[in-house]
This record gives sequence, C-alpha cells and structure tokens, in this order.
Amino acid sequence: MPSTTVTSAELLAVMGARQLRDDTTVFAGVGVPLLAAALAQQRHAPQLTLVIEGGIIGPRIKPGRLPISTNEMRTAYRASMLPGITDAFLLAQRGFLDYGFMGGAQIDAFGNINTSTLGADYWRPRVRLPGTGGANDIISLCREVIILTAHEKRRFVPKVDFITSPGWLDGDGSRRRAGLLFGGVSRVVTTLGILGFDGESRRMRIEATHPGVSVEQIRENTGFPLEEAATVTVTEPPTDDELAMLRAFDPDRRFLG
Amino acid sequence: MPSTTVTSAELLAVMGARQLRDDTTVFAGVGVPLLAAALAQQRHAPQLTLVIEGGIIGPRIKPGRLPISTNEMRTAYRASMLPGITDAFLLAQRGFLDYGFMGGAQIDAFGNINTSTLGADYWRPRVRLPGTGGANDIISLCREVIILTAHEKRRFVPKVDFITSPGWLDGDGSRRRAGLLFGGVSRVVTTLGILGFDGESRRMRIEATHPGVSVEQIRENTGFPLEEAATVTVTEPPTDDELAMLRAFDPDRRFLG
Amino acid sequence: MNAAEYDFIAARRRLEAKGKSAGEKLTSVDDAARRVHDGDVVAVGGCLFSRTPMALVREILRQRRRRLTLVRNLMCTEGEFMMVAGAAERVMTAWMSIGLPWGVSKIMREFVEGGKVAMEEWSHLALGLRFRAAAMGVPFLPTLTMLGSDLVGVGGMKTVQDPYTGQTLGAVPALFPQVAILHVHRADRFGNCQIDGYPHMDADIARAATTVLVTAEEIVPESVIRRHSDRTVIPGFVVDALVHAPFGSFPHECYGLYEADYDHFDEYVRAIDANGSRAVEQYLARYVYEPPSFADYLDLFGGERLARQQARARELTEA
Amino acid sequence: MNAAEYDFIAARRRLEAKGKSAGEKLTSVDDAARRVHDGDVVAVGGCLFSRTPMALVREILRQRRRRLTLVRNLMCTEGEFMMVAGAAERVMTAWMSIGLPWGVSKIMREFVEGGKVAMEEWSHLALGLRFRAAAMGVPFLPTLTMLGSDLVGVGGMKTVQDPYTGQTLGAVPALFPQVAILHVHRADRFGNCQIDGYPHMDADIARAATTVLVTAEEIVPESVIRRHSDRTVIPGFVVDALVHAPFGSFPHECYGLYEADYDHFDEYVRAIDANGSRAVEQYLARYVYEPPSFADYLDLFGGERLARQQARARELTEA
Repeated sequence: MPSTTVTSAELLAVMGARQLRDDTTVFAGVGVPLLAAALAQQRHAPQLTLVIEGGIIGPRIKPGRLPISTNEMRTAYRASMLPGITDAFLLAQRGFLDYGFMGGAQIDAFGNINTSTLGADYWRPRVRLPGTGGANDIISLCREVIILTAHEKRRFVPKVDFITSPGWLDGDGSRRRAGLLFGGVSRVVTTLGILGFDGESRRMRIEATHPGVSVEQIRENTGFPLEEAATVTVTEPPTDDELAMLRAFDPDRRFLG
Repeated sequence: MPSTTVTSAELLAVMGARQLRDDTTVFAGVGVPLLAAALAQQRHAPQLTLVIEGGIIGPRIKPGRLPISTNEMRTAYRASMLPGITDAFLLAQRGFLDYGFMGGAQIDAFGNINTSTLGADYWRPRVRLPGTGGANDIISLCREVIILTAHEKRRFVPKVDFITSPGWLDGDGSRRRAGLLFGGVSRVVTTLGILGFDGESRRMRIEATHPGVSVEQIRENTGFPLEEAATVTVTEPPTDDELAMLRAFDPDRRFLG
Repeated sequence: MNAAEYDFIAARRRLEAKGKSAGEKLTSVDDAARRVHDGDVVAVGGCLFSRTPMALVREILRQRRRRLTLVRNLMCTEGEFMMVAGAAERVMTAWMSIGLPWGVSKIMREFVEGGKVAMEEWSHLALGLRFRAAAMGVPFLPTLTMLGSDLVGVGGMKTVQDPYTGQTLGAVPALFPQVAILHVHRADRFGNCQIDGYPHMDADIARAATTVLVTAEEIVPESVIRRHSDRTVIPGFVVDALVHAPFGSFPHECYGLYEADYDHFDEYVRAIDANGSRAVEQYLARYVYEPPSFADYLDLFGGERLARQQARARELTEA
Repeated sequence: MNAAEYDFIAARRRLEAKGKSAGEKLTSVDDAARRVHDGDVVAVGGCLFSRTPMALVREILRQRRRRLTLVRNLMCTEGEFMMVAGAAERVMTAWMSIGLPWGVSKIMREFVEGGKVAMEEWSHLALGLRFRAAAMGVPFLPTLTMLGSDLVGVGGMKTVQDPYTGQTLGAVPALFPQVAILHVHRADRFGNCQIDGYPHMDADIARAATTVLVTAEEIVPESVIRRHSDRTVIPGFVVDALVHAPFGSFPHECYGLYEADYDHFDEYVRAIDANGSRAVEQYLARYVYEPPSFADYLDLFGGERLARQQARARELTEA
C-alpha cells in the first residue's frame, strides 16, 4: 500500500515508538505495543530490550508470525532469556523495567484503566471483560507507563466503572498514598494526538496533536474536559522509513489493519 | 579391617541410618550424616531422597570421591535436581523435608547447638567457630531433626554459650512460643547410646545404650543430669552387612576413621 | 477469600503427614484424575494455550467432578469447558479468553454475567505470588502491585507494614490448592520433571499444592534426568501421579514440540458465535465424553494436523 | 545492621537512574574492578570453593580497596585474603573456613577474635532470603527460620505479623549491595549469562546489587544464548561489566569444568599452620600482587595441574 494512507494502528505504532529511548527496557503488550517497541529498536534504539509478560526477555519479531498471546513460541522467538512470568514481573518490581507499554480499554481523566467489568456489581456485571492480565502490574511497577489507544469518546470516560489498572487514581498524591511508590502513566498516545498529565492535579491534558487534527477534535472525542499543556505541539507525520520498517514486521497486516 | 573393631564414626553412621524410614526425605550434612543416609538408602530405605544444603537433590555417593563440602561436584554426583541453596531450604520451610540429619558441636540439655562463638561477647569471642551454615535452618524447618555426635563431656554442656541452632530452647513450649511452629530435635545419636527428649519438659534423657555401655557411663560423659526413659533399651550392634555397605562408600576411610 | 486458602500451618501438616517417595509414579490418566474430588481448589499449570494439561482436564470432565474452584493465571478454553460442563463454580484468574483474534470469551460472559460462576480476579503477578508464597511455606508475600486498584476489594488483599522502614506494602495471601495438574516435557518414572522454554508458574504450583498430578510428553530413563540435573524443576518426591501423554496439551501448544492449533480455535469460536454454550456442549460430547482414550481424542485431529503443528514449532524454536 | 542495606526505595531509585543497555559489556578485569569503591558492600557469587569470582577478587585486592563489607553465604579463602590484605572491615556470612578436612579457619579466628574484622552471622537461608527480598524489590520476606536463636540479636532480625492468620513470623531484611561480583560458565558479549549445575545464589545477587560485575569461562556468540534462552539466568541489561576469564574461579571449582584444587588448599593451610597470617601475606604477594595478569597467575599453577583438575571434573559430571 502507498505510504500516504496510514492506518490508525500504524499511526499509534509510529508515535508510540518515538516515545522510547535507547539503553532502556520496555514491558510491552502484544499487538500494536509490541510492534511499536520493535520499530523503536530497529529505528533509533538498538540497545532497547523488550520484555513480555509471558516471562520472555529480548525476543525478535519473525515477520509473518506475529505473536497472538504473551505466552507462545512466536512471542519467545530468538529470546535471550525466559525467566518465567512471576520473575519477569519481579524484575519490574525491583526497578529494572523503564517503560510499560500497553493498549487501553476504558480510560478516565486520571489515566485509570478498566478491563474488568461494566456495570455497578462486580460479581454480577452487565459486561464481563477479560480482566487485567499483567496490565495492573505493569502500570503499578514500571518506571513510566505509556498507553497506546484509539481515541474514541466511549473509551475516554470521566470515571471508569472499575479501576483494574491504577493510573493516578484521584490525582494529586493519591497514587503514592495508596502505596504505589513508583511510576505512573506519563503519556496516552492516541490516534488524534498525545496526551499527558498535569504535574500537580494529574488530570489528563493535551500535549500534542497529530497533523491535521485540532485540539477541538480531540475534545469532541473525549468524554471529559481536557486542559492544554503550556505549549501544544504538532507531531511529525510518520516517515516512509518508519512505515516501511513497521510494515515489514506485519506483511499480512494482522495488527496494522 | 575386621568388622569386629568398629570405629566411632562407623557406629554413629550405622545407628543413625537405622533412624530413617523409607518413602521419606532427609536433609543431610556432609561427612557421617551423609554416609548414614546413604547407608539407609542402600540397606532398608530405597525410596529415601537425600537433600544437601548446596541445593542438591537425590545425589549418589561415588566411592572414593566422598563430598568434602555441601557445594561441589562430588556432592552433586548423579543428582536428580539442583534447585539452588535458597530453594532447597524453602522446600524444608514448606514441609517437604522429613528429617534433618546433622553433626553436633557444643550441645545442651535442651538440644540447643552452638557452632558460633565461645565466650561471653559475640563480637569479641574467646573462640570464633565457623558458624551455623545451614544447621540453624535445618533444625528450624525440618519435620524432625536427628543429631549424630561423639559423646564427650566437653560437648554436652548444661547451657551453650550461644544458641546457633535452636533445639527446644528452654523446654516446655518455648520453641513454639519463639515462632518455631514445626519440628524439633527428636534424637541425639551418640557413640555411647541414643538420647531423646521428655515430651513435656523437653529435657534430654537416655533412651538406649549401645552394647557394653552402661547408663552410668553415659552420665559420666555428659555435663548435665540425664533422666532415663521409662524403658532404656540396648541397641543391636552393627551387623557385618551394615558395616560392609558403609565401608564400601569410604574405601580410603576419609570419614570412617 | 476462604481462610483455608492461606492456612500455611494446615497446609504444612498435610505435607508432613504424607509419604514423599522417590519411587514409581507412573499410572493411567483416569487413575491420576481420581485424586481430584468435588469441591477441590484445582491449580492448572501452563498459561493460556501453552502447556495446558489437557489430558487431565479431559479426564476430570469425564469423571464429572463438580463444585471445583479452578485457578489459573490466564484462562483459556479449558476454563470454558469446565464452566459449560458444570464442573467449576468459581474461577480465580487474571484474564480469561483465548486471545486477541478471538475476542472476549462469550462463554465467560454468559456464565459470569449470569452469576453461574464466580470470577475472582487477581493481577497476574499477585496470582503468581499467591502460588510462590505457598511454595515457600509462608502465609503471605509483601508486594508493591495491585495496590489502589479495585482488585484489592475483589480478592480481599490486605496490607502489611514493613518492620524496618515502616512503609505499608500489599500482602498477597498464599494459595494452597488441594490439587495441581501440570503438563511437562519430560520426566523419569519417579516423577522428576523437566520443562523446556518458558517455565510459566508450574514449579511454584507443584510446591503449593497438596496433591500433584503430572502428564509428560516423554518418559525418559532416570539417567537422562541425572545427566542434566540442572534442568529438573520438580523433584519426584513432590509428585503423586505421573502419566505418559504425548501431545498432552493439544490443541494448546507445548514449547518446541507443537504450536497451538489456531485453526481449531477458529472453528471452535465460530461454533460458539453461532450457538453459544450449546456449541461447547457439542464440542465436549465429541472431544471429551465420546473418545474413550486420549489417543482416540488425538485421532479426531489426525496425524497430519499434529505433524503440521510440530513443523510450525520447529520453525520457531530451531532458529 | 545499616538501614541503607534494606532501603528498597533508594535501591530502586538507583536502578531507575541507571542505563539498562542491551549493548556491549566486555571489558578488562581491572576496568571492571574499578567499579568497586572503598567502603562498598560487596556480594560475592558462588558458594565456598565453588564458582568464586577469583579473577575479580584478585583485581580488587590489587587495587587495594579498603573498608569493604564482604557478603557471602559460605566464605572460603577469598574471605581470608580480604581480611589479611586489610580490604574487609566486616564480613556477613553463615559459615567461614575452607572445609572439614582443613579445620576451623585460623585467619578468621585471628581477625575476628582480635576484633579487627566484624563477623555478622546469619543463617544460610536467612542470607539467601536477604538477597531474594532485594531481588524482588521488597524490604523484607517472611520466614520461619532463625527464630529463637541468638543469631536474631546478631543481625537484628525483626518479626512481622501475618495480616491473615495473625501468626508472628521472622522478617528477613532485604540486602541491597553496592556491587555484586560473579563468575559464570558462559555469556554473550551483551552480558546474558548462563550457569551450569548448581546455581547457588548468583541470580538473586545480580538482581539485588546496583552494580554487577561478571567474569565468564567462555564468551559465546549471541546465537548460542538465544538458541538455549531457557538456560539464561541473568539478563544482559542487569550487567555492567563482563570479563572473559577462563579458569576464573581457580583454585576453586567451576561445575563440569574443573574440580577445586584440594592439594593447593593443603599447602595453603600447612603454611598458615606454620606461620599464621604471615603465610597469607606471602601467598598474596606470590599469587595476587606479583603476577600482572590473570594468565600469569594461572601459570603459577601450570597447565598440567589445570588439566588434571579438568579431568577430575569430567569424571564427576560426565556420568
């Protein structure tokens, strides 16, 4: 396909990849986060180490055999170490994981995420979602968490029905007061722009827009009011280079749409 | 050598081996305890598993290459598993280790053992001994501990200078009150006989004498008063069978004297 | 949360009272499965569609167990089977479905939303620490995860104060299951087990449970285990019953040996999309209740399919 | 006990502030050892005379480090060297000497009884749990060991109440060393390390420390590590410096490669029996300060001796 048409997944992967620095480690979920991490590694962060919650360290992507789950041979392809699930998370608890890189479901103004239940009663939910998996642990234990998600009003709700994975909870010092001594959500990379959080109130705010997107468009697609950072920048569009590298990982367009 | 002359080490190994039942596990120290466990396994407990604190499970004895330490290839010879030190002890904490089998140094009337320091000041001891190694853990965590030791007055003291490895502490419920919820010292097999502990007071007492040894002799060689069990039996002398099997493990008589 | 789950003293007494033989463990899968009783908490080894002890799951279903609590860090089709068969009244997990391409489990939704099965959710690490605490023989482990989230209220996790720094941490309670069911790559007949690739949580689960049932792809001579003793992850004296079960995880995967059969998942999910849990009932009749032996079960997939999945595994691990 | 030892928050901040590169780690042994500073708490890998990082110990002595706290579960000759050289002011261990045939360490007795070195004794498991707590990033771990003994007062172990059962357990404090020095069987140039045989406590020690220095018998291509990724026990991003050091543990052993040189221990102890710590001073001059490189050091033993010890290792592990 011509690089001029960029899918939502491609946009998220490219913008996400740019967030990662070299000489770091990233705890990445399968799908777009893993593709974004792999792109960063190939493009500008050759000494980045990928860690996957299946207990997999330093895997490679085998084009055409993209991982479907966090626990399978495709995910462990040419890995450098397979410590096991519990010990992989314990590396994060110790402080060895710089970035947590995950997709979102229902997210609120403080970056709290719900992947458990919709409705008032947890034990008799209106909708039962799959659950946290490792999301709660990644957001609790990594030095910094970046969320990649499509920007839709139904996803960006004022308050999640259930806090599966704690962002900044109620803002201010509430996360630390809850005993979460480290980390937190630093950015939410969406299909419309890049959101961050105010240093004090920890409320979500607009930090950048993607080319051709206005802050109004972002607000219209968000279920709660959004402040703006002192300066709202415009992101550089994905380059042909970035798209070519990314697409080489997923020739069947399983995840890139 | 003719089986008629039996060394102290041989007597301890044979009498110790007889304490172990089949279908169990034993946490054994190197030297006489390990030889005793190996003898039990060959003679009457084929489904006994030896565990050594170096993190070694199910090793075999290579005649002429007896282990010198708990952490070397001789000790791991043909082992079935090498879980590591911490995890081997954790198996004991979980309850997988039936017997602890160890040598003694300075031992008192409640089966407390000192292998740390002689003298009043721990930090400036009159004599600094090597230390606990795993003895404290074995005596704290195994279901039942059996001590094998030469019977000398200087070893059997009324109160140890320093409790390195807790037996019954001050007797009665003191061990449990200290938080040691499981196990305890069940027997002290010596070169003169077999000692046990009163079910209530937990004071050491005479339960059996070796052939040709009198209870008086045992008392003369013990630094504190000893009660007698309701019935004091006389042990069966080591059989030619037992001695032959035992001596086959140690042709150079490194540990059998 | 049931207090028996973290009663480390009772759990230890059960082990103390138990034989720990270095002897023969080999038996049949139905004899092994008979050690599972109605109402048991059953911990399932592997993770999602990796090293699932399918031969044992199948036999537990055939023996019509009831009121089980199923515990697994990530639950897959085995959980759906247990729900539809009426074997499980409660599941404890961090996540349940098959995987991204197959969407949210409709079976989980039907049974949990309908109140027929209680789904107790813990974070992935917290569940791993519940097994590890039990494997270590302690009633809890301190942690920095799961705090502040609504999951705390679901499982009832408490906190503990560090006696050194005074800091408050999460205290994940131990979980001592009655039974562990595991599938491994190889074992000798005495139950010394070795696993290739990612270990998942199997080693902790084996130490946490009172009764340990294992199926193995291969039964090897004792000498093979002793020659590579540093690959052994479960000692024989921990294992109660061992069953030889090649492809014992199929259609789920076994690292290095066969890849999960995604096509089979496609068919399975298509049928559920069309007929809901009725489709699973039909699936159970065909794959669980009708084939008398596991070999008969494998015949339903056919040698060609099995060989294809083996080839796909080699492509990914013989790199 | 120094509060910095178990300050898990500060220890984590140190890791957060540190690069975690997947890149090149290979360097020289003297460059590696320069990362050790006077007054550091140094954790030593291996156990007793097994996989002792002798090449690094030797270099630390050559660089005349001072006021070190040496931590090792069972201490051997390396501890005696550090005491006599004046490098260590404190040792933390469960046991110190060479082994049964060589009796109680006269060097330990001289330096500890004389008050020149403080010997802080912990039980073997407690010390293992101090490393594991640190490796897990928590300030303590609950345990049932060491309670009731006089060792509690020596190290200052506190207790903790289980929030679920109310039971009081021992609380072993975490130990976060500044530096870990380890010797392993093989690593790729990025620091991904593999160990054969018994793992000792090296994996926990590597995660507990802020700076990790590793010597390896063999530096292998990355592909070797990735082909057997389930054998890797320390990930490259944890390692700060890697040194290629064949026989890097000699005269101590390395599983499967060479047996400890008991004859050398005999000579060494005979000399101490005759001349006390003077004998160790002479030993250090001959084996540590005079030979400029580790290769020169190995030449003092000679190829024949090294080959003999290799053969003895094969006899015990190629069974």
